[in-house]
Amino acid sequence: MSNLDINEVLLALQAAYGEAIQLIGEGSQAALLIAPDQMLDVFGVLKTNEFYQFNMLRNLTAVDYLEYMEIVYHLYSLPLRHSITIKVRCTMEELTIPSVTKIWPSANFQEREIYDLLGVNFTGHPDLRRILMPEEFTEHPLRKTYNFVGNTGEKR
Amino acid sequence: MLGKGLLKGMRVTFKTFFHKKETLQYPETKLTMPARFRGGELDLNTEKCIACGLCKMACPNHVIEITTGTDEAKKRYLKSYVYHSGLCLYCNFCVEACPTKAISWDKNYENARYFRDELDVDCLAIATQKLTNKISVDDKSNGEKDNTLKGGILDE
Amino acid sequence: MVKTETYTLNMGPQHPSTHGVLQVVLELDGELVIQAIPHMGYLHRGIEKLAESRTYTQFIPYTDRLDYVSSMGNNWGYCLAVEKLMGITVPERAEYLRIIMTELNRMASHLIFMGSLAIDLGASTGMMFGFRARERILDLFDMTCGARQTYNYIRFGGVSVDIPPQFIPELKRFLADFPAMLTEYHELLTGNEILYHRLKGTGVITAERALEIGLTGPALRASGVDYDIRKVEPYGIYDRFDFNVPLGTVGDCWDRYIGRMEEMKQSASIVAQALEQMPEGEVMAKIPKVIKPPVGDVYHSIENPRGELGFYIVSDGSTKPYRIHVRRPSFINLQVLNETCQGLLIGDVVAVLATLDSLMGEVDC
Amino acid sequence: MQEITSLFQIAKMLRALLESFLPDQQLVDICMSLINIGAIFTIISLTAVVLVYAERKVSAFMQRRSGPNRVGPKGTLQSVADMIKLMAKEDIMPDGADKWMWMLAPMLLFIPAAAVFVVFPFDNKAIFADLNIGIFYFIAISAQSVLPFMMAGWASNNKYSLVGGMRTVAQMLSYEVPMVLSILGIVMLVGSMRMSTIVAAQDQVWFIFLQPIAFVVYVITATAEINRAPFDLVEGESELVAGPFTEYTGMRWALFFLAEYANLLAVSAIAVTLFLGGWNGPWLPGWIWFFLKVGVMIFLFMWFRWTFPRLRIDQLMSFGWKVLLPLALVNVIITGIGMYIYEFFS
Repeated sequence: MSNLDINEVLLALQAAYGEAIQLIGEGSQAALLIAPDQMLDVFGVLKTNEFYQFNMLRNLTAVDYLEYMEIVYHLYSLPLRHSITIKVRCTMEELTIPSVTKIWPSANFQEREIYDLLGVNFTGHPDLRRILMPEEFTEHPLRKTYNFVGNTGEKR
Repeated sequence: MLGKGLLKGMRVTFKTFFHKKETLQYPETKLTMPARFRGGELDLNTEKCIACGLCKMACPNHVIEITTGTDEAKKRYLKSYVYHSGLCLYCNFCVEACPTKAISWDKNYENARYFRDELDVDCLAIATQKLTNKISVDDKSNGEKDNTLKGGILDE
Repeated sequence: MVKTETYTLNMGPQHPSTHGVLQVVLELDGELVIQAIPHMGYLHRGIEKLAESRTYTQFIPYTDRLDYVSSMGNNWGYCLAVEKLMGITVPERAEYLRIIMTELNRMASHLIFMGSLAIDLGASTGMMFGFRARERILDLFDMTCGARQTYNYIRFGGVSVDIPPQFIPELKRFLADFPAMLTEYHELLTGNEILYHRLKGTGVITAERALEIGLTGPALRASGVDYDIRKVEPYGIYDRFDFNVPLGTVGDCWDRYIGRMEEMKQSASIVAQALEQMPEGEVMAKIPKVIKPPVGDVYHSIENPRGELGFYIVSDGSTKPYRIHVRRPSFINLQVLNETCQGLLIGDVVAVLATLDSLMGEVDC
Repeated sequence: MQEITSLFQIAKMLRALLESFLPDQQLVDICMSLINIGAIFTIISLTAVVLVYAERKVSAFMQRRSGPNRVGPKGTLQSVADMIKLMAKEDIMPDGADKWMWMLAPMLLFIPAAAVFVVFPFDNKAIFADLNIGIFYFIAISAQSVLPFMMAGWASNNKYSLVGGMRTVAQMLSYEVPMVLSILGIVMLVGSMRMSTIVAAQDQVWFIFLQPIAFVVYVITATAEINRAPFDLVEGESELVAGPFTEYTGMRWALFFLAEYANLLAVSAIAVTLFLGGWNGPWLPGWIWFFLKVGVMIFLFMWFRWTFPRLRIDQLMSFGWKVLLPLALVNVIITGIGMYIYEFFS
């Protein structure tokens, strides 16, 4: 986040999308929280707008916070050399958010991984299959509710 | 010219042909491991050990299994010290955690065993055995006893 | 009229040249590849899940097992992320030691790349040569931290132990020998016309596509994109060193190969510079005995030999991380395999796989 | 001295010995044939044993290793130990394999590999059958080994094997052509296809000096014919695991191996006969010269193998047809013109 003030981005985006965009965290942990229904539009702007030009999706992951699932996008702009963190939250009841593979094709495997390990459905993903776990596996191991035997710490 | 690179490559291999060989004739000659080498099994010094259990706490993989007891003088002593070398990551955390430097690596790199349970090493038994051996060797006046003791251990 | 049809060939998970347990399902028309779909997960150990039940410090040895031929980088990336979260500053000498070790590890990793590329293309002598030089580097690591592959050397606030006195003369000897070794490899492999024709023009990835698909590291730079985190977002003390980032032009296997060979040279120069500037002093900062980062999340990425290695850590204020995600370059680089291999021959798939240099320990996390 | 040590003299002595206690001349002939056949098979199986050891040593030395050094003095008995191991191995046949074809393939491969030894002039007059079409016989017989490879590839019911088998056919057939054309220059010079005549013609000057292009083409095509690196696409262990041999175990696999080394010996022997003057050489007996030169050729082939990476199949084909074939043709034309000029002036 070298020469990009996240507050400016926030204001500019809020002007267009209103309350769908919020700021969470502060300092180096500041991130934009975007509502799932608006996210593809905002991502489109972030990628194509000449002041942002976020052409690289560095990292894409998800965190299970028990009440909700948070999908984290770390974007980087190679021409302008700045980065931003975007977060999208979805409820555990409806774990479905749009896929960003159309905007950043590099999300392909990462979304598959999240689908595999955390059970988030990405609509519009070209090939949403399990990637690390076997096909016949039914659970999602990285969820906090999943406990594998031997993970308790006392017993090996 | 086409083929020049091929000839150059052939020159390299031909030069190597007469080069000194780097093979080490393993069982006859053995490498000496550097002083900081981490490997082999844990070498427990029962005289130094205060049975604090820090090594067990530091271990990421629950490799060390210890049970302690308290004697009449309210001093903790080791009841058992089992090291499961099959699970060990050789990360050195236990050795670093030890406040009295009671454990160290025996720097043996020949760790292959025929059976899985042979990988569980009873460090306390080995340490006591070493201690008794040392005492009996020190006690030179009684050579006969020394022999019987050794024989007894061998029978086990 | 003869009716032809395509057939599938299962390359791996037990195959000599998939570098571990990668399975590539090839759809072939004769020898022509129509599709090459990678299937991974055979080495999936759930390291991200394991992290949630280990303390912050205890997770360092597990990062060794991600990209096991450049473990120093993994250690460093993880430690940097936690240090960023906690605001720990590292002593000068430790910074230099970290750079020396990581750059040496980069050389070792690229030597493995060279060797495995050579044997994948059928020149087994090249592999032996690559491993020979790597052995010298591993001896240095062995002397310093007592391990040859899984170092667990870089810790929060510094490095675990200072270098032994015989390290610097040994390293200087290695740096003096290295150019001659590199020349030998260039004579044996780079100058070889067969190797040149095998690699030149095969597996072309354009710069735009490479960026889109998320390639990082030498594979991206071979396409001509100047993205080296050591330069664009210098971490540690990389801004103090003078080095070039070799860029390719076409993005074919040859560029990926030559780029890495050149990178080794640059790494050697960084090590030499660091050796000159390195001050005396502490190697470990004063850090709390129990690592308890504040609540929050952090993402930090470094330039590993295979690309951008990022650690995303979520802390809930306890001694154990709430969630750790590793952005593994090998994993993301593998996305490009299918489209790159289309229209190539079976022999080229091996070359593309080798030059992408994906390591299964990292892919499957 | 030379009289006693030459193979021809030994054979003569043996024949005299047999004649002394065998009544019929025909019986003696049969016995002699059997002895000769036995000798050839001994040579083949011995070379396989020696060459496996040599290959491993050469490869080791080129990689700064010391190679096999445990079994026997300096590891010389290593290949014997390997042989015993291979014989003791279980014979596994893949499910769905074409049983008869699968079993026949290694044996059929061995037949041409052994049959070509009939026409090799090991020494002056020491040739099993000095055919007037000797070199033609060699080419015709050695070309037969395409078929067993294809059989093995097809019958194994394995896609790696199949691709390997297909590659063999393509590779061996297309490299046969420049190989024949490179030999043609020699045949033009000598005016005979009889092996002994060709060797005798090199009494003064070896043909490698008269036909350098042909020698280069021959060596390259011969490497391809015997499927050795840099032309080992058939096995191509990093691509095709082991090509047609993937599913073979134990002795069947050993037969493939044996045939490979017999072929290596065969092409080296032909190279020596055609280009390096065969048994010709001063001081030493002819057969020692012959085997010395063969050894040099074999070392050359091994040197290639442990230095070069493998070609790709399309490069292999285009190299064969677009480079080697024109080169061999040019050589034939140059030889023709040269001979014409030579005759014109003399």
